[in-house]
This record gives sequence, structure tokens and C-alpha cells, in this order.
Amino acid sequence: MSLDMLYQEIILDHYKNPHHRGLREPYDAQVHHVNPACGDEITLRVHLDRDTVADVSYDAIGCSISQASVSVLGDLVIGKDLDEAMALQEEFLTLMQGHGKVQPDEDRLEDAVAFAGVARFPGRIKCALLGWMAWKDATVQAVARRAATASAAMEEES
Amino acid sequence: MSLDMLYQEIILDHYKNPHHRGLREPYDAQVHHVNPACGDEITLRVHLDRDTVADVSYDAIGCSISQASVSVLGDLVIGKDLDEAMALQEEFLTLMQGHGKVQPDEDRLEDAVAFAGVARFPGRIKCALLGWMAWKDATVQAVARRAATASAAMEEES
Amino acid sequence: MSAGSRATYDVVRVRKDFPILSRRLAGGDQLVYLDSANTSQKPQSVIDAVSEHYQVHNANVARAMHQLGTESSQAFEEARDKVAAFIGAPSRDEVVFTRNATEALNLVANVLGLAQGDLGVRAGDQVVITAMEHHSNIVPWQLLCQRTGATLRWFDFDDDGRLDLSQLDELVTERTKVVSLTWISNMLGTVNPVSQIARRAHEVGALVVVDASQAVPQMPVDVATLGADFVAFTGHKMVGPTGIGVLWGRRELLAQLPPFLGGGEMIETVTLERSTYAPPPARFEAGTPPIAQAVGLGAAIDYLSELGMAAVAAHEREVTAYALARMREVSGLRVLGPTEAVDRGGAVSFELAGIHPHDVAQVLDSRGVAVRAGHHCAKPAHTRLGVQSSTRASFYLYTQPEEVDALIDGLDYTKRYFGGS
Amino acid sequence: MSAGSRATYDVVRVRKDFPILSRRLAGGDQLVYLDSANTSQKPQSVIDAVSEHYQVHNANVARAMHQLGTESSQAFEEARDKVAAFIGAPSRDEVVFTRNATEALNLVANVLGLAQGDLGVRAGDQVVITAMEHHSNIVPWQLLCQRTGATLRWFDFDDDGRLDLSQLDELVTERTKVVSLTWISNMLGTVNPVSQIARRAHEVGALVVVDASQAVPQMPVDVATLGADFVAFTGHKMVGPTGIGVLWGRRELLAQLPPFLGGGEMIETVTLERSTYAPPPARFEAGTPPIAQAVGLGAAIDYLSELGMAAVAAHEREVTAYALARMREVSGLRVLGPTEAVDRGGAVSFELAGIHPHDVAQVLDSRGVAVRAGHHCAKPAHTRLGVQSSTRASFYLYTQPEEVDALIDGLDYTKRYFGGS
Ligand SMILES: Cc1ncc(COP(=O)(O)O)c(C=O)c1O
Ligand SMILES: Cc1ncc(COP(=O)(O)O)c(C=O)c1O
Repeated sequence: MSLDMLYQEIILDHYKNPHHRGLREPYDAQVHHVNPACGDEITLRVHLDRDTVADVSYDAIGCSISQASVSVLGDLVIGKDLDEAMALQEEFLTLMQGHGKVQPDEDRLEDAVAFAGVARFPGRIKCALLGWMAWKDATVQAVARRAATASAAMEEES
Repeated sequence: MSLDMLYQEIILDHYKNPHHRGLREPYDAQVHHVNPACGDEITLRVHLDRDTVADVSYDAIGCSISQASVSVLGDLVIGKDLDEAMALQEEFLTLMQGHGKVQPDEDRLEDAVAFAGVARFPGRIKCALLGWMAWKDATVQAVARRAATASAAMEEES
Repeated sequence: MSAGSRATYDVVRVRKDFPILSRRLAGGDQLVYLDSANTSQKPQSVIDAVSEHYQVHNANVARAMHQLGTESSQAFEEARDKVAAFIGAPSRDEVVFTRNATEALNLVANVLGLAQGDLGVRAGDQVVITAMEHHSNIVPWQLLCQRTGATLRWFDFDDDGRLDLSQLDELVTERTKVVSLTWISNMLGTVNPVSQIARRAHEVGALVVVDASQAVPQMPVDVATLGADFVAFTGHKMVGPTGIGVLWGRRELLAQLPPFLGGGEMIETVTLERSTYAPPPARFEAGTPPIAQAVGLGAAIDYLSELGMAAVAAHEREVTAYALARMREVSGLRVLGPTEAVDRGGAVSFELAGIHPHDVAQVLDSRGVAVRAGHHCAKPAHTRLGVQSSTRASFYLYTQPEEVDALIDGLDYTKRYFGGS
Repeated sequence: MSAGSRATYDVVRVRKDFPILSRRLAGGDQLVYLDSANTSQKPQSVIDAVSEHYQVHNANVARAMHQLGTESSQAFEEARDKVAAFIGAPSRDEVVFTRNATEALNLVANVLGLAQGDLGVRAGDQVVITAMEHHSNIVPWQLLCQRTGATLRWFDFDDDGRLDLSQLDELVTERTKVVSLTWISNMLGTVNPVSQIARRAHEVGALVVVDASQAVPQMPVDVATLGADFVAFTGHKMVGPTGIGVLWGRRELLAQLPPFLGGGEMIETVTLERSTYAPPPARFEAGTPPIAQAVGLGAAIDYLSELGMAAVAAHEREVTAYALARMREVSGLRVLGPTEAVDRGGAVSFELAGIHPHDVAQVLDSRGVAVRAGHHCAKPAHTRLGVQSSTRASFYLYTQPEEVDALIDGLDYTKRYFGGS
């Protein structure tokens, strides 16, 4: 398998000039994920504004694939509706686990389609997913926290 | 390898009519040994009279080889000088561990030479040795106990 | 056995897959291998799978990112998928590779002893086993009880080798934390009513551990409906390699349990001060796993699946029934365990009046017939039946009726050999 | 390397013994396997020994009395003899077979935690390791300390990867119960002065555990003079099978230690109330052991012995020296660990400025060069050096200088690949 199938131009661009990098305020949840196989790490924050993903910020150490992947993630989900963003995460996961046989939808996944080739390199799939799994975890926590706050507020009112 | 090489006539005779069987008084040490591979068990007592093996008695459950072997042991060591008996035990051990290549001395080992063939059946060597190892253990304990008693007596005197 | 499955199960053809079965022994005897409950023989496809792995794909797993590493990791994880599918595990992450069934059982006993909170076994708790367990399902619980101050109790069984279920409600109570029992006894051959016992255990909030070392090789298994929380078995008894066993555990339980051994692969992150641990199954697989052995176990499962476990079970039942029938013809022979092939596996232990099992096995061996003599790692079961040891013949998917005949002939000869002089 | 041994060590001939080395990878690349510290490749003789065991001799050990059982037991115990002779063990009973080095280390840590009397590790005691340990020699001691209330301490190392022995008297004190350290670091390549540290440890009455996972494969080992009380290593790194490891321990210590896992083989007698245990090594080998894997390990030892461990060590030194020299030519490359082939094993970890190790390994892999990227199960050692991960090339008895050249060419290409766009 050729290297260029893995290291698409888009990926190298994101790697060299990552978007949304650096931890920002405000945020509703922060998580820390690790790829135990190699030690790559990410700290990621999610900020929700009602049902919209208002911001995703992160601090990460890792390879080109994991860095580019979280950069692309930010581009894709920031500003999106929560359900829509979750659906995109699902789609990206399906693409990564598809053994290179899933045809990605460029209209929906945009730059993330560049990762289609990664699915053929099993050793790198975890790299590509590191940021996406962290984002999902943080978002689920943020939603849960909001629900808890809301119900606490309701109880106070009642 | 033929069965008859293992089950010598002498062995079958001792098996059917074991000598020295049954636990007797007096005794200086009693041990209980087990062959963990098959669960065969022996309880064996040794009685010393100064430097002579005055009696060996036992209660055992086991196969023809282990039963015959302890019967032969009794014949051989009872009445013998302690050092001589220990030397015979050594010789029997050497015979058993000799992979069938050790030539036994019939003048010394008497009926125990019938076990020469057992050395070629590695699965049965432990059977043949069960009683002999128990006897050695008991004898060592009996000697140690006598030494302890003697030194206690001397201390009392002094 | 239905005519349909009989037509498709061709033991003569099956035997051709096992190179050792055509071996000649000392004196030119044909091997009659009746010791499969001890360990099974291996088909060429399993032997080849292991060799090929070393010759073509060998690399360490998980941590290697190169082509060989990828191939090796895939082969290893594919084996996990195969095991999961074979036993009906709801998730592949519920399959933990161990060295053997013994380690799997010790693993459960240890982590339950170490667990914080509700799952932990502590002083005053009770652990229930049965009197027919293999030592590997006794000693780990004795050690657990010694270490925690819990108490060990057990089901008795009757003279036919059937568990005394009248004790069920009295033995398995609110104080019971764990019930661990064998599905099929390796000594008596009894198939135990696991689901019934599991139901009671779950009523009182106890966990159920099943030793399936003799069951998984012999019959279709579906852990999802069995009622157990943990199931242990071993590769070498199911036409797979030595050096590998399996612990299946419910995902939500495994997720709550602390690690057993520490080291590479089972960690999330390590500092010298403290470490965090990977989710199951990795949490319980410290160090380089038995990689080639997992690949071999995968090939064993392929082999068994192709034969079909229903057909394997039917064949086992048929051979066992034939053996029990023929054994009834041997005077002085007493079967220890169920004497009918009903709820019964393919291991038959017996006594031959006046002849020690060692001597029986030895005479049989001189005729090429390989059986086991001793306590078969089930000393308490022997004690219960008042015998010190026994001879055991055990059958498997390659056993033919002619081999049972050779056993019976050998037993007759044994009686003559020891009786005649 | 002397001219004499050079003349007898023919790496081209050695390579012919390893079928995988002639394998072609995707795209037709020749395999350049530089990941032997992770796992070694296997010669045909080892692969054949395992296959032949299954094809001709397969049976369970110890408990089988038939011909196959006898053959299998002899092959298994002969492997123990070979291991004992290979490492200079005073007695074969000091050799315990485990699954891998990780289990061997966990075994020691566990039984020391369980031991009564003087040997036991208890609250207030101290365990000393080093900052360069493999996770498998860190986590077991962390778990032991958590379970007992003992305290874990460690030696630091300097920027060249050498242990800071100025801490020796202050770290290893009367409170120290165990000192456990690696002989050769799998990450830094450092060879540690085991005897010197062992001397101090024994002065204060501490036990010494040596992780020899990287040492036994690479150089002549004599445990009788090493100064250690326990030594752990693993089969798959010494041209042997996966699924087997070794714990060597001094006989008088093993004899005093309680069992680790419970089950078949490790018992003397079992009742439901209590059990007694066999003497070592059986006491520590519960359940059916890795039989075929022990046979394979025996064949691996035969293979290594025929080459001669002095020759293997000399070859390793020579290749490592060549690699270190060539790496100095690569701008932006920083070796982590000793930069000279003095007191140094054949694993070289390095950083390549600005390029993540995953990406380095990936580009190398696209050219057939297999190296490892990550923390190599030595995260604390990386933390100490302020790096998050590294790339590691590791050499073994089949490595040729041309393969080092392929690595260097690959590194140049990697820099162009990531720097050029
Ligand atoms: C220094 C060292 N210790 C321990 C281990 C663990 O060996 P295993 O994974 O075979 O248990 C390794 C290899 O991974 C090692 O290099
Ligand atoms: C019922 C039963 N449980 C446990 C075991 C232990 O299996 P292993 O020795 O492979 O751990 C065996 C086989 O010896 C068995 O028959």
C-alpha cells in the first residue's frame, strides 16, 4: 500500500497547520484520552450553546494522523447542531472501521474523507479516532451535566 | 517393552503376599508420603535400636509396584546397620534413576534387583520409590530425634 | 443420533485429520487413544496454523505498527472473534485469553478477592462449589477463602454421581457470594444442571462461575443463555494448542473488576507513582499473550465448527453409550458416575476389582491402549465414593467403536494377567 | 569481536534458518526486521519441534502413564533441564515455567506479598525498582505495594541512560525488602550493573529480582554467579515460542514461598477442607503447563547454544556499534540511551526532530523496514527523558549491516517525505 494513500495532502496540511488548537474558555466538559499503544494524548474541551456545538478546543501530542484528525473534527462539528455532529462522528467511526470498503460522503464529511485511506492501515485507526472518541466522551458528559443542572434548577423552582 | 520386564515374578509375589505390613509399636518416627500424580499413600514407621534398623512397618494403598517395593525394602533393611541400610537406599535410588542402564548388584540388593526393569518405565519410578523415600525421611527424623534427646539428656546431666 | 447427522459424521475420515492417530507404538501396536479428557489430539490444520504463523506472520501484537505486526494482531484478534462466536458471547470484549482453564479460574477468584464494593468477597461471605470439582476449581477458592476469611461450602453428590440439589436452598443463601461448579465432571462424566443452580444463585445475588473445560469441547455452548457470569475453558482439550485458555465474563462485570496481573498491554498509562488500566479484555491480559496459541485455537474452532458441535456431541454420546454397554459385560468392573449415557459426557472412570488402576493402565498401555489412572485431579470426588483412585477412559470426536472393543479386550487380558499367576 | 569468532559466525547462513526473513512484503519489499526486542523471529528447528510434538508425542504431562504421556513428560522435563543448563541454574527444580516474563514477575511479587515470616512484604517495607523498567516490572510492584501498604521507590538514571548509583546507599536500606531491576533496558539498551546493586541489597537483607527478558536472549547468563535471587525471562524473545516464560529462583527461597495459583499439578493432596502443596517447581505451575511451548523453548536453547551465546553477544555488539555510528550521520536524530556500544544491548531508541515516531515507523514500513514506535512499555523512562514516545530499532543474531543501511536510507527518505511538502 502506498504511503500517499495514507498521507493525503489534506492530512499533511492539517498536521502542519492545525485548526482550533489550544484550550479555551468557556467549556462544559473536559476529557483526557490516551492511546495506550503509543502514549499519544489529548485533552479536549467541548462547549455547548443550547443544542449547538459552540466550541471544541484541545491540547494534544501525537502523530500526523491524530493531529490532523482532531483539526478536521473541529472544522466539521463547530457550529453544528448536536444531533448532526453526533451523526457525523458515527459516520467517521464507520468509515474508520470499514476496512477501506466504506465509501465516504464528501458532502457530509468534507476534509474528513481524506482519512478514508487510514482505514486500510489498522495500526493507525486508533490514531485517527483518538480525538473523535474524546470529543464524543466530552460531549456526552456536557449533555449529562446540562441535564443534571436543569433538573436541579427545576427542583429548586418547585 | 514387554510387560514381564516390569512385572517380574518376584514383584507379583511380594504384591500378593506383602511382608512387614501393618503399623507396629515401638517406633521412633512415623511419616506419611503421597504420590501426587496418582494419590498413592503410605504411612511408614521406623524403629532404631542403637545403630541398627530394628523395625520398619507400614500401611499403604497403591499399585503392585509401590506395594511390592516397600515389602522388599523391609526385607532388605530390617536388622541392617543404619549406614549400610542408607547405602542400600542410595543404590536402589541410583538403579531407579538409571534409565535402565545401571547394572544392579544382586548380592547386595537381593529381591530389589527385580525392580531393574521399572527404571525403563518412567511413569512407574515414583511408584517404586514411594516407600523408599518415606523410609529415608522417617529414618532421618528418627536419627535427629535421638540426637536431640541425647543432647537434652547431656544438658540435664551437666 | 439422527440418521441425518450420522450420515454426515464420518469418524474414519475425521481420524485422517489427526496425524498422531496413525502412529505405531513400541512393539508395533496401533495407538488407541482413550485419554482425551486429559488432553485432546490435534488435527493437522491446527498444527499448520501455528507453524504458518511463525513462518510468515510472526510479530508482537498491539504495539507493533509494521506489516507483520498488523498481520499478527489481526490474526490474534480474529481468534478472539472466533472464540466469541463459538460460545455465543454477546461481545468479543468479553473473551479474555489466559494460559489455561486453571489460570482463568484463578483470575476470577483473585479479582473477586481484590474487588472493592459489592463484587468483592470478604470475611463472612460464602463460596459454594461441588464435591466433584477438578482441583483447579477447588484450590483457587480455598486460597481465596484463606486470604479473605470467607467460608467454602460444597454440594455433595449421590452414588450415581448426580449433584444433591435438595441442598440447593440451604447451601446457596444470602451469604453466598460465588457459586462455582463444573458443567461436565472430568471424572464422573456427569453433566450438571447449571441453569437451575445459576437461577438460585442469582436470586440471592451470588455470581456464577462455570468450569466448562469438559463442556466446550464436547457440545454446543451458548454463554448468553447459560445463566453463568463467568465461564472458563482450555484450548488443549478442544483440539487446540497447549498454553492457551479462555475466561469469558459478562462485560459489565469485567468492566468493574480490578486487574489481576500487571504489566505490558493491560495498562492505559503508567507513571512510577501510579498506573491506570485498559478496559477489558486487555486489562486482564498482562504481557505478551500466547499469540501463536490463539491463532491455533482459532483454527481448532474452525475445525470443530466445520464438523458441527451438534454432530460432535451426538458422536460422543453414541460412543459413550457403547462403552457403558460393553463395560457392563466386564465382571468386577464398577463405573464411577452415571451408568447411562444420559446427561453424561465422554469420560468414564471405573474400578476393576482387586487390581490397582496403575496396573490396569500399565497392562492396557502394553497393548497400545492409552487411559488415565489416578485421581484425575478430582481427589475429593474419589474420597466421596470411597475409592483411592480409578482408571478413566475418555472419548472424543475421533474415537471409534473398535477402540472401545480394544479397551474391553485389554481389560479382560488385565484380569487374566493379574489373576492368573 | 575477535577474528576467530567472526570467522565462525556467518550471519548469512544463520538467516537461512529463519523462514520469515525471506518473506516479501506488500509491494514486493524485502523484510528488514528491526523489531527483535519486541519479539524475535523463529528458526525452522523451533517451528518443527513444536509441530513434531503435536504430530507424534502429544499427551498431557505428569499425570499420564501411557507411552505418549511418558514421551510428552520426558520432552517437557528435558526442556526444563535445557533451561537450567543454559542459565547455569544449580538445580533443575529452580526453573519454573510461566506464560511469559510478565507472569514470572507477577508471580514473585504475589508470593512475596503472601509469604508469612521474614520473606513477606508488609506495610512499611520498601520495594526499589528503577525509572527505566518495562511496565511489566513496574505495575506488579505497584500492585504489591497497594495490596500490602509497602512503599515503592526507584533509581533515577542520567541523560545517557545510566543508573544513578550515587543513590545506592540511600535508596537501598534496612527498610528495603525487594530490589527489582532490569538487566538490559528494552528502551535505552543500557546494561545495568546487577551484581553491584545485588551486593548492596544483600547487605541490607533485601531480595534481588532481575528482569532478564532482554539479557538472556543476547548474552551468556550464569544465574549462579549473578547475585540475583530471582530471574525472569520470556521465550518469544529468544527465538522460542510465544506462551512460555521462565522464573528462576533460588531453591531455598522457592521452597519457603506459598503457592501463587491453585489447581492441578501444584498440589500434594486435596480435600475439600484443605490442600497441601507440591515442592517447587510444581508448586508454582498450576494446571496443564505450556507443554509444546516448553518443547519449542528447548529447541530454541539448542539453537542458541549451537551458535554460542558468546558469538551471539559479539554479533549483537558489532551490529549495534555499526548502527550507532551510522545514526550519528543522520541530522536531527537523537539517540535515547548510551550512544556508544559499551555495556549496551541491541535496542536503540531515538527521536527524529519534528517527526512523530508513528510517522517515522510508517514511512519505514512502506519500505519494508519494521521498527517499533511508541513508548515500548517504558513510559516512565520516556517521561524521565522528556519525550512522549520514540522510534526503536532493535537487532538480533540474524541482523546484517545491510539492514542497518536500509534503516538509515529510510530515515533520510522519511525526512524528505515530511520535510519536502
Ligand atoms: C525488559 C522487558 N521486561 C519484560 C518484558 C515482558 O515480556 P513478556 O511480554 O513476554 O512478558 C519485556 C518485553 O516485552 C521486556 O523487554
Ligand atoms: C473439569 C476440568 N476443569 C479444569 C481443568 C484444568 O484445565 P487446565 O489444566 O488446562 O488448566 C480440567 C482439565 O485438566 C478439567 O477437566
